[in-house]
Amino acid sequence: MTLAFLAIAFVTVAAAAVAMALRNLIHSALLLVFNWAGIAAFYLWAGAEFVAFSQLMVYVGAVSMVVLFAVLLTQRSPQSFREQPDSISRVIGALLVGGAVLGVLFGAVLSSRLAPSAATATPTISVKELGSLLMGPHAAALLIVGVILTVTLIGAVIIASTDHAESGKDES
Amino acid sequence: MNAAFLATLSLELLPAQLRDMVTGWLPEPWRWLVNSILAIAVILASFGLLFAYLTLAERKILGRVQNRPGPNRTGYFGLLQPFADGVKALTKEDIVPRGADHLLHFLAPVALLAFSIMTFAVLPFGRNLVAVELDAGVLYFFAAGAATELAVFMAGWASHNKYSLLAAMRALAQLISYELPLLLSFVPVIMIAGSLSTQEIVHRQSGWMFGFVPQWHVLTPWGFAGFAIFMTAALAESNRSPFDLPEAESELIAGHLTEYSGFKYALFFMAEYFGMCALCGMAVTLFLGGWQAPLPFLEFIPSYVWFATKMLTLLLGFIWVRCTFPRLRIDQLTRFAWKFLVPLALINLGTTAFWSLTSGWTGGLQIARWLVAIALVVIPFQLIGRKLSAGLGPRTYRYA
Amino acid sequence: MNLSVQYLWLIPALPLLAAGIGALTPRSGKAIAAGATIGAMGLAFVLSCGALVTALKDPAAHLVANFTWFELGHSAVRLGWLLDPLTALMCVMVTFVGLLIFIFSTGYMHEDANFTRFFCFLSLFAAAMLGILIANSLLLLFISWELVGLASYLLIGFWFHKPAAAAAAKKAFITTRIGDLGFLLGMLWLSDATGSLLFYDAGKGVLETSALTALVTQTTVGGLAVSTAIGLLLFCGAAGKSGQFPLHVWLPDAMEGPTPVSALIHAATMVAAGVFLIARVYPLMSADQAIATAPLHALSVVAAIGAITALLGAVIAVAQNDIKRILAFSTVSQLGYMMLALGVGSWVAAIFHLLTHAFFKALLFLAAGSVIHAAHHEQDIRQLGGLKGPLKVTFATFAIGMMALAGVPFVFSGFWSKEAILHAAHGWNVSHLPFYAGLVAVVLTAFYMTRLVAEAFFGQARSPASEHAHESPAVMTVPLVLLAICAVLLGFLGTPYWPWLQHTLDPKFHSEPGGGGLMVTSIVLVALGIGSGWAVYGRRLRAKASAPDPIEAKVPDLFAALAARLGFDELYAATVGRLNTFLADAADVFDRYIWDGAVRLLAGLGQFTGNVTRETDENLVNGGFDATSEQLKSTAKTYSRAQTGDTHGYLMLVALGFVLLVLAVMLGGTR
Amino acid sequence: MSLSPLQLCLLFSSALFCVGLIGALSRSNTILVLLGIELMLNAANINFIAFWRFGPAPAAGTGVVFVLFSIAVAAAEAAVGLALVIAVYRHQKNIRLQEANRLKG
Repeated sequence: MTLAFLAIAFVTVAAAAVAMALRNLIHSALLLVFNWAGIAAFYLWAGAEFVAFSQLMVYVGAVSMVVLFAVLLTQRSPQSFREQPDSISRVIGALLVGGAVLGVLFGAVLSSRLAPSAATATPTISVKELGSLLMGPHAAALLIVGVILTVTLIGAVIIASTDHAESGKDES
Repeated sequence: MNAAFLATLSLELLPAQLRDMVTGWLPEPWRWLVNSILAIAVILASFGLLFAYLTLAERKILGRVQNRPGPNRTGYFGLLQPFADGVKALTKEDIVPRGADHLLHFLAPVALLAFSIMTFAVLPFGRNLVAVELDAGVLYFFAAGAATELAVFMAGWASHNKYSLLAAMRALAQLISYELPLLLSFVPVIMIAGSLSTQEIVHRQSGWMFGFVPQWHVLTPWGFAGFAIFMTAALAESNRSPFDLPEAESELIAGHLTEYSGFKYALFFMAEYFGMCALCGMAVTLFLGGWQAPLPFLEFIPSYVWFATKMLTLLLGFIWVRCTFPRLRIDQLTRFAWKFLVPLALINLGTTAFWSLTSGWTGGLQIARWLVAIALVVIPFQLIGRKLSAGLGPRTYRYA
Repeated sequence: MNLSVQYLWLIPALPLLAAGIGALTPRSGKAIAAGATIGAMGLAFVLSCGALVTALKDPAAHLVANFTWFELGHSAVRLGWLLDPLTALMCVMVTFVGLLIFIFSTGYMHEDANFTRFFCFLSLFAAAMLGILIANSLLLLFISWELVGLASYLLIGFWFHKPAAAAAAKKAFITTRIGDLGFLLGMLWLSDATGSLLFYDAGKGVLETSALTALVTQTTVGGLAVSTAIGLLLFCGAAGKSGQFPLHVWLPDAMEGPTPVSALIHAATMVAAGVFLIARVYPLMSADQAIATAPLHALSVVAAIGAITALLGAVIAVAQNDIKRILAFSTVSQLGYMMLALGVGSWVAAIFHLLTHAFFKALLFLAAGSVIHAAHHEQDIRQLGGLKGPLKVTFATFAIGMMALAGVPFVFSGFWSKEAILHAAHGWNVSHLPFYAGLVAVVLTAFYMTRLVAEAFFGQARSPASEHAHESPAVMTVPLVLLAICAVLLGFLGTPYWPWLQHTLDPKFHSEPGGGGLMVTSIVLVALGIGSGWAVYGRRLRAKASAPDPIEAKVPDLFAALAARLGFDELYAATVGRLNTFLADAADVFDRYIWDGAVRLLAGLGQFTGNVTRETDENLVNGGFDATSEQLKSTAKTYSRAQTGDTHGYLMLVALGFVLLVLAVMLGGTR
Repeated sequence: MSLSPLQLCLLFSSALFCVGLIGALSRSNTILVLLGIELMLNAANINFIAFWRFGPAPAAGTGVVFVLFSIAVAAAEAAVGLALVIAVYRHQKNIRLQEANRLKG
């Protein structure tokens, strides 16, 4: 079990690190998709089957598409996807700060005594139970999330849409 | 092989018994692995064969429709044509453009095929025939299916070709547009069945009304509407005509397939047919009662035969659509999805809610329930359709 | 059928509704507008008959329905409906004549583009007029009165694209407004003096004994009783509306409106409103009769004005050539008669004449309209002639109307009502001058009506228009016939031998027998008038349009003066108009130099102060503020360097802050 | 030193978080910055699942529900963020984050 986890964790973190270091945006995005799939695998390993498939659907199926679309729409020339090299000083600063955060987090995790749970068997939560949880105690939150998604959809469309409707006469 | 085993042998249980026979020879710790490998092998083999002959069938039918014989030189009725094609594809030179992204160019067809095949895992081919019994099977199916468009994008982008890139963009736009009606169209089924497990959904459709009418979802107003939306969206999802915009030969010289040749091209082809089969299988599972027989006295025929029959019928329908409909324009395609299919699917959701709330109605109320449900499906269809097609009269071409 | 007084408001409400419908109908909806208007009027007629039945049950009673309109502190403004035989008879007359005129109009106005607008205005007018009739409050009456004025303005100026019509509408409106100013003052005075404007209010109304006694006992400047003063002010309004001398000038000009308007407003109803008003407030007008020593009786003034108007109208009518203008001056004259009757104390005779006059004058106007319609809008009688042949029905009805107006004895209604007035005037013990004026007017009336008929209908056609004349359609002739029948029969309601009408209106009325000699006198006078008229105009018929009038040939100066209406318009232009201009000029000068100078002075002062303040502000106050804000700005600029706009930097700071926080928690000890 | 599975999961999520943070801090392309933030969100989700899986009350399912909501909100965030990126691109023809500083003091 632990072996599987370590493999998943290693591959995922490595994919993320490489994605963040790559100069080619498309490669970065595709690697991140792979990274998200790895996280889904982690969820599967942890027994959260529904969450894993949701993660796949949302990230691999939807977010990746939007990201790729955004990448394609914001390239000056469609054939060059290579980024300008970033400034070295900022990279060094980022690495320093990131390293500090990593160290602090690792220190915190390792130094705190977490209750050694005896969860030997994987707790499974069936789709049906999840459904009644969502529709029962968390119904309000579900509604709010629905509203947020709707507002987001409309907002995103409005932000990204061109202003031709209002000022079309001036421009054309 | 002893006599007792032979006595228990029946057509229905034959696959499972054969599998047990094979795994019985192996030590216990290996059995699960062999089970899985067996399932994968059987699926690959049978659907590989199906793919081969499906291409042949498509070419034959297309030929017939277009008043020409179709392939008829290799073997009787051209029966060996698929194998000849396979040999040709394998022996052709594999060309990769110089500016291409080699890794992605190679990965694209592989990933596409892999994801297509993955979807077969949760399809219940027969009463006891399902490779992986998942609690969230339907979700898994569509999660895996969503990844296929990503592969198409990879192929289009990696080819380093304008047309291919355009195809990639179109593939993304099309996926984003049609994912929504596709998902919304089967939510009613989940509402009624109360489960995301494919086997459970099929079981929920068992039983007979009046003793002979099957209780399939397609035979209810909401089910029929959902089925129609599902099949339309499935056509788009599998990039089949009339929604084959990413590969549109006449506009994009085959789109993302432009820079592919030889075996990679064959893989793409294979993946398309696999995806088509998977979606048809899902449609059968969700709406057409899965592996159940259509009439009570036909239940003696094995369930997997019924599944295959239904799936093949739907596949033939796809082929039929391909040879009759012209291709859409990209704006027509997205408008059709957003303005027609999505609202209808949402209204269908409401209809299903009504249906599920009124399940206790009997007698005259039962008739009222049917009438209201039909009205809820038909009237919006008519209204939205009218509104969308306003001003789009039949076109006349002067010189055509 | 009865109509309770509570529902009396329905009578004006129906035409008002029809007016609303007419206003909302598009121009093409002629049938809708006409149908609604005529239907509403017909219903109002039926209701009026119901009201009449109710009123006749007890002619002496004044049935009222009062209600509070709004309250101001402790005082409340109250309005109400009043139902008595006067109201009921007037309502029946107005609705019936109105109905016939509406029907006539559908034919007359058929080709007009603004047909629906016309019917909307007509209906509005009818509603306002009926509102006057049913009002039990001087205020409500005044409101309706002004609405009538408005409708009249709209209808006279209906063809506003004709400058003459627009000017006539303006003239009518302004002239009647002068009278209405008196009315308004009288009303305010009355309200101030009695605290109420209701006519009948269970003993507290202004026409009831307690209020009248109070009004008579108080005196004002010159020893006039308050009731006399108020009565005279109210009479100003009545004189304006009824076209009495000296405010009569608008009435002939009002003939610029469409002929049905002339028939409805300027013959039958609106001009009768003044007479009706005086009849309605008759107790108030006649209250000062109780004081024999009073310097002036209100009714005497009414009688004098009436006599002058009757004579004046008749004289001017002799020399007019426009068919409608002759009738207009005849209306002025007849209204003078009515006022005369009111003045000499016989208000029932006035109402009797009002009713008969309404019918035969409406008849005459409509018949004239029919002539005009037939002769392609030719109104000059010199251009007409010979219409007796082609327009048989019109001629017959016009002749009946003419004889009723002239007072041809025994058969025609005009004879009886005029006889009643002359009888009353003869019996007036103050002066006999009005009586003689009436007698002269009788002769003149007969004379000019004979002239009109002879010129218009006899002889030969003198213009292409009258040559091609043809009879009007049935929708126009049928109302004529109905009105003609009424013009004949109505007189028999009030003959001295069976004075039903008089008894109904005034239960205290008792006819004095005798007066046969008077009747003979008036018969002779009528015969004289008709005979002379025929002698002058009938025997030698006019040969061509340009030939001079026989009288003009004999006494050109007099005829010219009469034709110019004795120069009243010019007189007013020279006096009132010039005074007005002078006052306006004076006001202008005053405004421009005195007020403006003061304002400029003030403004200059303000400007100077402002300049001083500005100097202070800019140098003293602003300087300090500027220095402070400069300081602030530079400080802010220094601080704003921290806002680099570099998202990465912010993010980095957040991360560092997080690190510090965790370190602080970890090292800060475990609690 | 033997680590419990929970600690392993937390270390994993911390590593992922820091990778996301370094990416967001160092890259100048706005899309990549957004993706880095997306990674940090995912790391947080991993923590939720980890505490649900190895926590004291796995039956309650709160962690799973929370992750579901979190995924929904993250998807919304991605949609709006990328729409903003496109809008910014339309205005200044590039998407370098350090140049999107019109609101600076």
